[in-house]
Amino acid sequence: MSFKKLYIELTDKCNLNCKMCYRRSWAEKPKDMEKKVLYKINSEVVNKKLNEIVLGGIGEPTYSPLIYDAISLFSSFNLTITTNGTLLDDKLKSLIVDNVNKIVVSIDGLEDKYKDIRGFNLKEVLENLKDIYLIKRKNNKEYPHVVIQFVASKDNIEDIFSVLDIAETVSAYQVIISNVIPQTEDYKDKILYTRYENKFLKDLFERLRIHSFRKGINLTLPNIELKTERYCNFIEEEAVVVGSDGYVYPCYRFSHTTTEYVFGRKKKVFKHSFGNILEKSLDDIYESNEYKNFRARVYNNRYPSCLDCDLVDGCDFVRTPEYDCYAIKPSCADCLWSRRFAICP
Amino acid sequence: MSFKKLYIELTDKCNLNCKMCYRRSWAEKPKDMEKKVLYKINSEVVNKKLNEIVLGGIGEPTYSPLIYDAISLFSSFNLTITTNGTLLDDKLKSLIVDNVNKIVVSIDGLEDKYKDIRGFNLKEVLENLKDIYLIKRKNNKEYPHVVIQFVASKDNIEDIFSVLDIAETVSAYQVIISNVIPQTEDYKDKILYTRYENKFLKDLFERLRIHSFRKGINLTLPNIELKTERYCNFIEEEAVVVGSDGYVYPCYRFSHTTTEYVFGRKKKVFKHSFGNILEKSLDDIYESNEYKNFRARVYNNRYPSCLDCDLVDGCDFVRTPEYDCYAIKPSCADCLWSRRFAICP
Amino acid sequence: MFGYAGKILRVNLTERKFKFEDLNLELAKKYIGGRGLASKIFMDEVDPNVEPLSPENKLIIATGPLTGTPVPTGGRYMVITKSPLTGTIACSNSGGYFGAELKAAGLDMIIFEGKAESPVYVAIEDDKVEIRDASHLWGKLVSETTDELKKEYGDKSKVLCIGPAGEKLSRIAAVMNDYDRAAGRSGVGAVMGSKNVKAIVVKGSKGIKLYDKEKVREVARNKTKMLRENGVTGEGLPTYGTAVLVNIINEHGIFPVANFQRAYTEHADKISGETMTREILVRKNPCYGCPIACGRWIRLKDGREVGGPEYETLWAFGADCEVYDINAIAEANYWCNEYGLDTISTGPTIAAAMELYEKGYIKDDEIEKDGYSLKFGDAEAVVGWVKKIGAREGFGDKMAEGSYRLCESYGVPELSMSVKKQELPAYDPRGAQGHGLEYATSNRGGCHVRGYMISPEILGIPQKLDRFSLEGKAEWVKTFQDLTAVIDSLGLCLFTSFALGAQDYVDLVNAVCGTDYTAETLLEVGSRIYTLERLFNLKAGIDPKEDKLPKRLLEEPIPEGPSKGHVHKLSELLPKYYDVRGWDDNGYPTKETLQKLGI
Amino acid sequence: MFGYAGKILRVNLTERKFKFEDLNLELAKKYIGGRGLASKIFMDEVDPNVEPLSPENKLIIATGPLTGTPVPTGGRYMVITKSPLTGTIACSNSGGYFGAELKAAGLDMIIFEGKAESPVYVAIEDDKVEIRDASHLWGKLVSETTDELKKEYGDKSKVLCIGPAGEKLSRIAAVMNDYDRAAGRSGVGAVMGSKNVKAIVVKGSKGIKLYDKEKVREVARNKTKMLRENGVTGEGLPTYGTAVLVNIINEHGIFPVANFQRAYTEHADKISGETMTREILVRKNPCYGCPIACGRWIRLKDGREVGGPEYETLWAFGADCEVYDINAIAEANYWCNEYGLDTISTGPTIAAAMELYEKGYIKDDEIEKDGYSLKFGDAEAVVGWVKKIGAREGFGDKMAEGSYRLCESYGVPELSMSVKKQELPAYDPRGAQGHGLEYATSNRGGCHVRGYMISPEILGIPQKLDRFSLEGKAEWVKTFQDLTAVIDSLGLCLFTSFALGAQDYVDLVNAVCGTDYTAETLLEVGSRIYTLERLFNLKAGIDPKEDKLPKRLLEEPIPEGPSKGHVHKLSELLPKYYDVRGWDDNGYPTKETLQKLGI
Repeated sequence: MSFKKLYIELTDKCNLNCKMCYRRSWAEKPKDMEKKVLYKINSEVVNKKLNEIVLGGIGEPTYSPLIYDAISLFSSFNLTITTNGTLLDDKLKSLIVDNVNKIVVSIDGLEDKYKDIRGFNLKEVLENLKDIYLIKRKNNKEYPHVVIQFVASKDNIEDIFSVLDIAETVSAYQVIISNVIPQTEDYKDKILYTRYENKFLKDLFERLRIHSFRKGINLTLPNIELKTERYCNFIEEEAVVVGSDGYVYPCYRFSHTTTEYVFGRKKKVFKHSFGNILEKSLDDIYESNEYKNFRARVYNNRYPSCLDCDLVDGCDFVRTPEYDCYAIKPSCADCLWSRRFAICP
Repeated sequence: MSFKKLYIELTDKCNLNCKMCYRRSWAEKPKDMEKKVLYKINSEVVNKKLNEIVLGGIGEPTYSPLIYDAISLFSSFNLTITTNGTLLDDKLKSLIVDNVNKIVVSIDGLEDKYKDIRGFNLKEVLENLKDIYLIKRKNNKEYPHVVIQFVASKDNIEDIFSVLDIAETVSAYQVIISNVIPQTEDYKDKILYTRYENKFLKDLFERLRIHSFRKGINLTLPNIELKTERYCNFIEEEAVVVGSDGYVYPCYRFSHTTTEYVFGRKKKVFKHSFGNILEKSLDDIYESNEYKNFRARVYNNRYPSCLDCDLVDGCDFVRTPEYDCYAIKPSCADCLWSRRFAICP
Repeated sequence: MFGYAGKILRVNLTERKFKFEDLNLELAKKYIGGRGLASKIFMDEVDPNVEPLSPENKLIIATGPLTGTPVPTGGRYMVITKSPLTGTIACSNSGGYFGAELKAAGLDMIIFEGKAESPVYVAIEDDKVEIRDASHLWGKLVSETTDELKKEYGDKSKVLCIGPAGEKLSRIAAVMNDYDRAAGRSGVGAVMGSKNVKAIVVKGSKGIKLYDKEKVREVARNKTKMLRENGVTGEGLPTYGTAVLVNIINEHGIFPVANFQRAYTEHADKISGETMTREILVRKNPCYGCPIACGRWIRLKDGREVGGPEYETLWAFGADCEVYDINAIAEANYWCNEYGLDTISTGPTIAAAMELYEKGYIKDDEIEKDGYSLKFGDAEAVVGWVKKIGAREGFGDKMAEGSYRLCESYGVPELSMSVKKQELPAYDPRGAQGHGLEYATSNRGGCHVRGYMISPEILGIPQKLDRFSLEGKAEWVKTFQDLTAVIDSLGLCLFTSFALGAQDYVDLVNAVCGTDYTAETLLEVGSRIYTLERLFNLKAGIDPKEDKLPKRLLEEPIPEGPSKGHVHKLSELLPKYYDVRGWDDNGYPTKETLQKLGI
Repeated sequence: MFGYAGKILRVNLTERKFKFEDLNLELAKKYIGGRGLASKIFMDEVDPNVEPLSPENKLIIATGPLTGTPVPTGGRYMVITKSPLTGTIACSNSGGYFGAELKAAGLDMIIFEGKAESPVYVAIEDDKVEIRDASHLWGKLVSETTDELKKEYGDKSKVLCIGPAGEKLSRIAAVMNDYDRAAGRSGVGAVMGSKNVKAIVVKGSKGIKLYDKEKVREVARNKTKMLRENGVTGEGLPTYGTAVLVNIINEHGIFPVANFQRAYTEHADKISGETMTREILVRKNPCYGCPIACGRWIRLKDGREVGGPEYETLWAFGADCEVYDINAIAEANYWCNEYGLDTISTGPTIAAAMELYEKGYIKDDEIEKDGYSLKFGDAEAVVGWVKKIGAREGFGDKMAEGSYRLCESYGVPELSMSVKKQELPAYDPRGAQGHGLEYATSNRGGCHVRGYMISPEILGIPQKLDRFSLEGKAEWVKTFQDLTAVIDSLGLCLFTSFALGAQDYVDLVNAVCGTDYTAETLLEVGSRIYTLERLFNLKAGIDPKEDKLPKRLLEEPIPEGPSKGHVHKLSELLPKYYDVRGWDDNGYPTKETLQKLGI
């Protein structure tokens, strides 16, 4: 038993500074992954059968000097890149078509909204994606599949239908709608998901779903109301995250110290690592008792649920995931991903 | 490791035929427990340290010819009786005061409503409880504590404050409010709990809570909205139920084949036993792999949640607890007790 | 023995005897069960040249190893026989609760041989089997028959039966179960009728052994999650049923109108899933072990609550007959269920008759006595003709033979929109090239559910293909056909494939049965099954030249709408398909292929 | 070493030196920690006859083994010293975040000895300890001091300090932490002031080792569930804070009005939890690791958001002074926090002064200069006097000595509603006999939180007792006092006891510390602690005759309201209590008792 999916954060720097980015609430200085970390990872997985390797994290992988090394190193794996799609030069595009299975690109609105949110012109990104399509055609390749990710908030929800149309123009394989997890005070009330009944999104998503059928677009929608069943995709998929600092994290949420607004409630989230890859092997870290117990707890749902606890508006435990009222650290009791409000590619 | 709490159903007959009784939807003929079953139980637990023995079940224990034997047999345990309180003659009252730690009596409304629901005069029950109080005083005994259980529905909710007053008059130790789990078509819409926000009960219960503080009455309230955290008291308390048929059940819900209306949705619930006490020892049954796996699954929350599943209005799996969509049998995915809508004493 | 019951019931109707036989597990591993295994047994036992409605034909009711297990959608059974409509091997598939109950009674299959002297029904209660007189049931509608048997055997019992159409050997008669579920296509109901078997009633109390219960739970949870989160199985189908397709298919301009004369209508929404949900839906109506519940339960105009129409049915009696009246369609559907008729053949046969009438082949005097017109758009007439067909009354008697034989009798077989004499379903292949290839090559004749290419070509599942392009389509069709053969044989619902892939079925079957399939070996089984069926057809004299489409679809461009101007380019696709299948240029499996597949 | 940090910091202020000492685990087992262990150490090290405000007195800041652990409400610390108000041993208890941070810095306790030459503060960052000059902080309010230190040590640092009241040796001065949390009673702030210690700032990064993590999680989950489902901890306190009691206590006619002259008021709701929630509540304000969050954060009339008043405070400045103005009370509370005053002593001292004034003992000219009246009901004056007391200005200087010394100075000590010179809290014992016994026997003088008999006598927790009856009350008081000593010593919040019983604390401490307590042995520790404290007091010259109540409560029946006509029957309860405690008729622990308890 070992992990089956590996997320590698080549850098946690980014060339953009999007409005709702997790990076907005960071205290730490962003850093690039050291080359030796990348090569240590490679030496550990080179003989493994992994389901997927994702070059992603909270930074922009194509902004890392290691992007070329990384794609080459992991080309024999089912390789995914999550990117903002703004930095794809011709060399990189060719490399991607040759070696990558999936490229996940964030598009959060039409021209104006996109520019407003990301401070970059959507047209350039779409040009890049069309180029990739053309290279694929030229080389008669099925891969990489292009996946469009849209992070929905009150800010951009009106563009959501159009993004499906955009996805069609770049022959996207799939569109993933996720919800925003606010990281800043001014985003905290822009969420669209609700604790109770959500007629607005239910109706909107029903129409969007029909729209997707018409377009023949594979659409993945997030949860819109709080549900009982919790499901951590990182743990279910047996994934680990290696941060740009070389530390091993159980998920994106615990990979950086940030601030979250959980239904408007401010929460300081501390990063939580189970070891550093330069000090121990990935397998040893993954199989450490601490990490195993953590996974078992989450997998078994043995943790409280802050989101619908009657005491959440006062409770001290919810202020951080350091400990929850079941004495669990780090705590997933307030996690919006496990509720499928937010979806990680 | 063995069980810590034992429910014994001396009979599943009852002298009453209450409007919202589980027995209303039974197909089976009620039966008394055989004497040899009771004595087999006793022989198995006589040297055990149990936290509690409850003479209860869905029938009326004082309607069983074995009631005297049972109280005497288990008098050294922390013994609870759940009863409608209508059949307490002088001999029984003395026996109860001498040997029982807790007597849980259902009172679902004031005179009129009580009569309407139970077909019996409340006054007589209260007289019985006052007698018990007097015998306790006379003998200078703290026990049995008298617990009043009120099963709330649209039918009787207006009497809920008064029931606290009644509890005071009989010096009740505690009042437990539970919610009705409808068993018949005409009760199916009389539930007060909701999937989404429940302003009505929230407000009512807040006032009721203050009322209980004023009365100094220990009040236990059920959940009123659907919450994430599920918690089976039978499993948490390591309890087993021995039915009047000698079979061992994990809980009351699975101890008889009945019909439930889950938020108005009709559901056939089949009883599910893990063995018969005349064939195997209670310990062997409790420690059987089937039963252990069942407990672990429920304890670990590894079962679906039908109540807030988007597909519940069509799904075939929810029609019975025979199997759910995780291939679990019997399924607790639709259980209203684990949501704490209903509370068992 | 995990998943499988391990037992086959063989009923010799002629001698009114039955016996139990052990399931050959080795063969089961090779052909899975259900469609695959039953086809293999059928082929081993029956001369492909048998006359379909003769006592020498056999009829197999088969479950798959996952039928009756708690695996999602594990409620399906199949009817395998030689089709009186197409002359090919037939495998019609149905949901509901009958299949799971049959398995619970400890049976993987029932093989009917010979012919009963007089109408009988078979009653099965676990190991107890009785062949009983059915003369009191003969002539009864499906609901009457079912009610009667349930009254006798209790509410838990499940009933499979034929209606009057099957009794009267209509070549488009279905085998019905649980009132409104149909093993609909290829006239399998007529075969059952020809054997004088009116019904099977079954009640089972045996459990099914699972190889690794914990693994089954894990896998079920995982697959259920995929079904729930998938747009089609988790939202589209549950919300609107299969009728969700009406507007979508129409908007792509491949919604056949007036017997495929056109492929787009402005009136589609009147008979859409949205409209059905709004106007007549009472509740959903799931099959055994299904969380999706695409089945509908609707209210007829007269207030009766009955099973509702599928997408294909809405089209067949709707656009194909130019009837845009949801109530009329619901009623036509209801009568098909009562008489035991295949809606996908019945509607288009009426539509073909309407075109025959429009073009003057059918004259007024031929239908005068029946009191119904054959004008496109006549809602009342469509309902009326269904009853006439079911009862083989008047002109309905002629239509009961299906559109091909009808059109042929007027000398214009090309007006039958069928392949291998079986009516095409609700997608105009001129706007979905892969789907057209699948129509042409389907082993049971014109059919959409042997390899549903609408999924990638329209819905983008698992990925969007250019529907007008020919590129890669042969490969896709083969894969879809093979995977479908697997899913059918497992006893699962084809709709799961909107969310699940080959590996998911591997996970399911291995957990339940303790087998060691891989995605590759499982798909190879699919290919084996498909090729075996092909072999049967070839031996039955079905010329590979029958791998064709109606001339209209090859030669007349779609006249209007979003797919305007397109024809189907079968001739360009077929050679590639044969090649991909490992068949020779003439469409015959090569020796190497047969050897490789171990047939 | 589980739960405990294992280390004590001893600070010799006179020499401005410190050293670390190992925790004596054996002693810890016997006295748990916190209140118990610190009292034992205090008693071993300090002459009971020490002058409380002299350098020879010591001041211990102590955590319990559960302080700083993830166990619910594990955020408490205690201040142990000899009280300048009562002359008894004092143990004042506080929540907030300081205690947990101290533990995180690796300390179970700080023992202050001697007296600094000039004002100092102590800065602790894990193993780094500095005794630093505090002259820039001296004279500053609590929030100013805290802000200043947080500016220097970072937002994560936690600050404990005294306000001007402590500096000026007010006998009702509190030790404050986290701005608005108070180790309030018995004048412990004055002892800190007498040592010239202005503040402690602490920042810790060490973890606490848990004996059995999985068990701790299990137990925490279980206890949290009990807290959440309990009416008081899961609903009453979270919704309204401790102020939930205002209406309830008043409706029982034991809500003291005008310095206990009456015990019921029609105006209670104006200062109730319901009203506070509606009018001034901003949000809840929890302590470390607490899901209950009874603490309030409110808005003052001028818009500032600050910590809100507790039930006791609402009563002390409210009904006891006949001020039914929630804004004024909130402001008085605020200034108590800023000056570092105990609200439960400050309000009643003002109330006593008001009665002295009403009865003519205090003349107008004594207070003229101060500009505030001493009329019952003068809201503005109450706020004004708080500031005067805090600053020891004018007549406030006299009041800063507490109500007993104030009344005594006018020759009427009986007008001080106090026991052992400490002001009684907000429950008239004439209508709660057990609670009155607890007032009389509390080891730190008049106090409700050494054995909160209101819980059974009014709230019915764990069961309803007849509040006017004497039956069984001595036993109940002993049990409550012993259990409270345990809870305090563990470092948990007393409020947990509304939901938890002895066995629950056993579960918690054993899981965290790996100890093997049983309910019996743990309660025996409680009894040991209680008796040890008693011994100290006896040695300090506190005569058992001081186990008494103000004459008014024993002799004057409650004049009106639901408890009308009752007096407190202490003389009937006390002998039984001594007996239950194993003390002789004169209130001295017998040799056997001491031996049995191992003291």
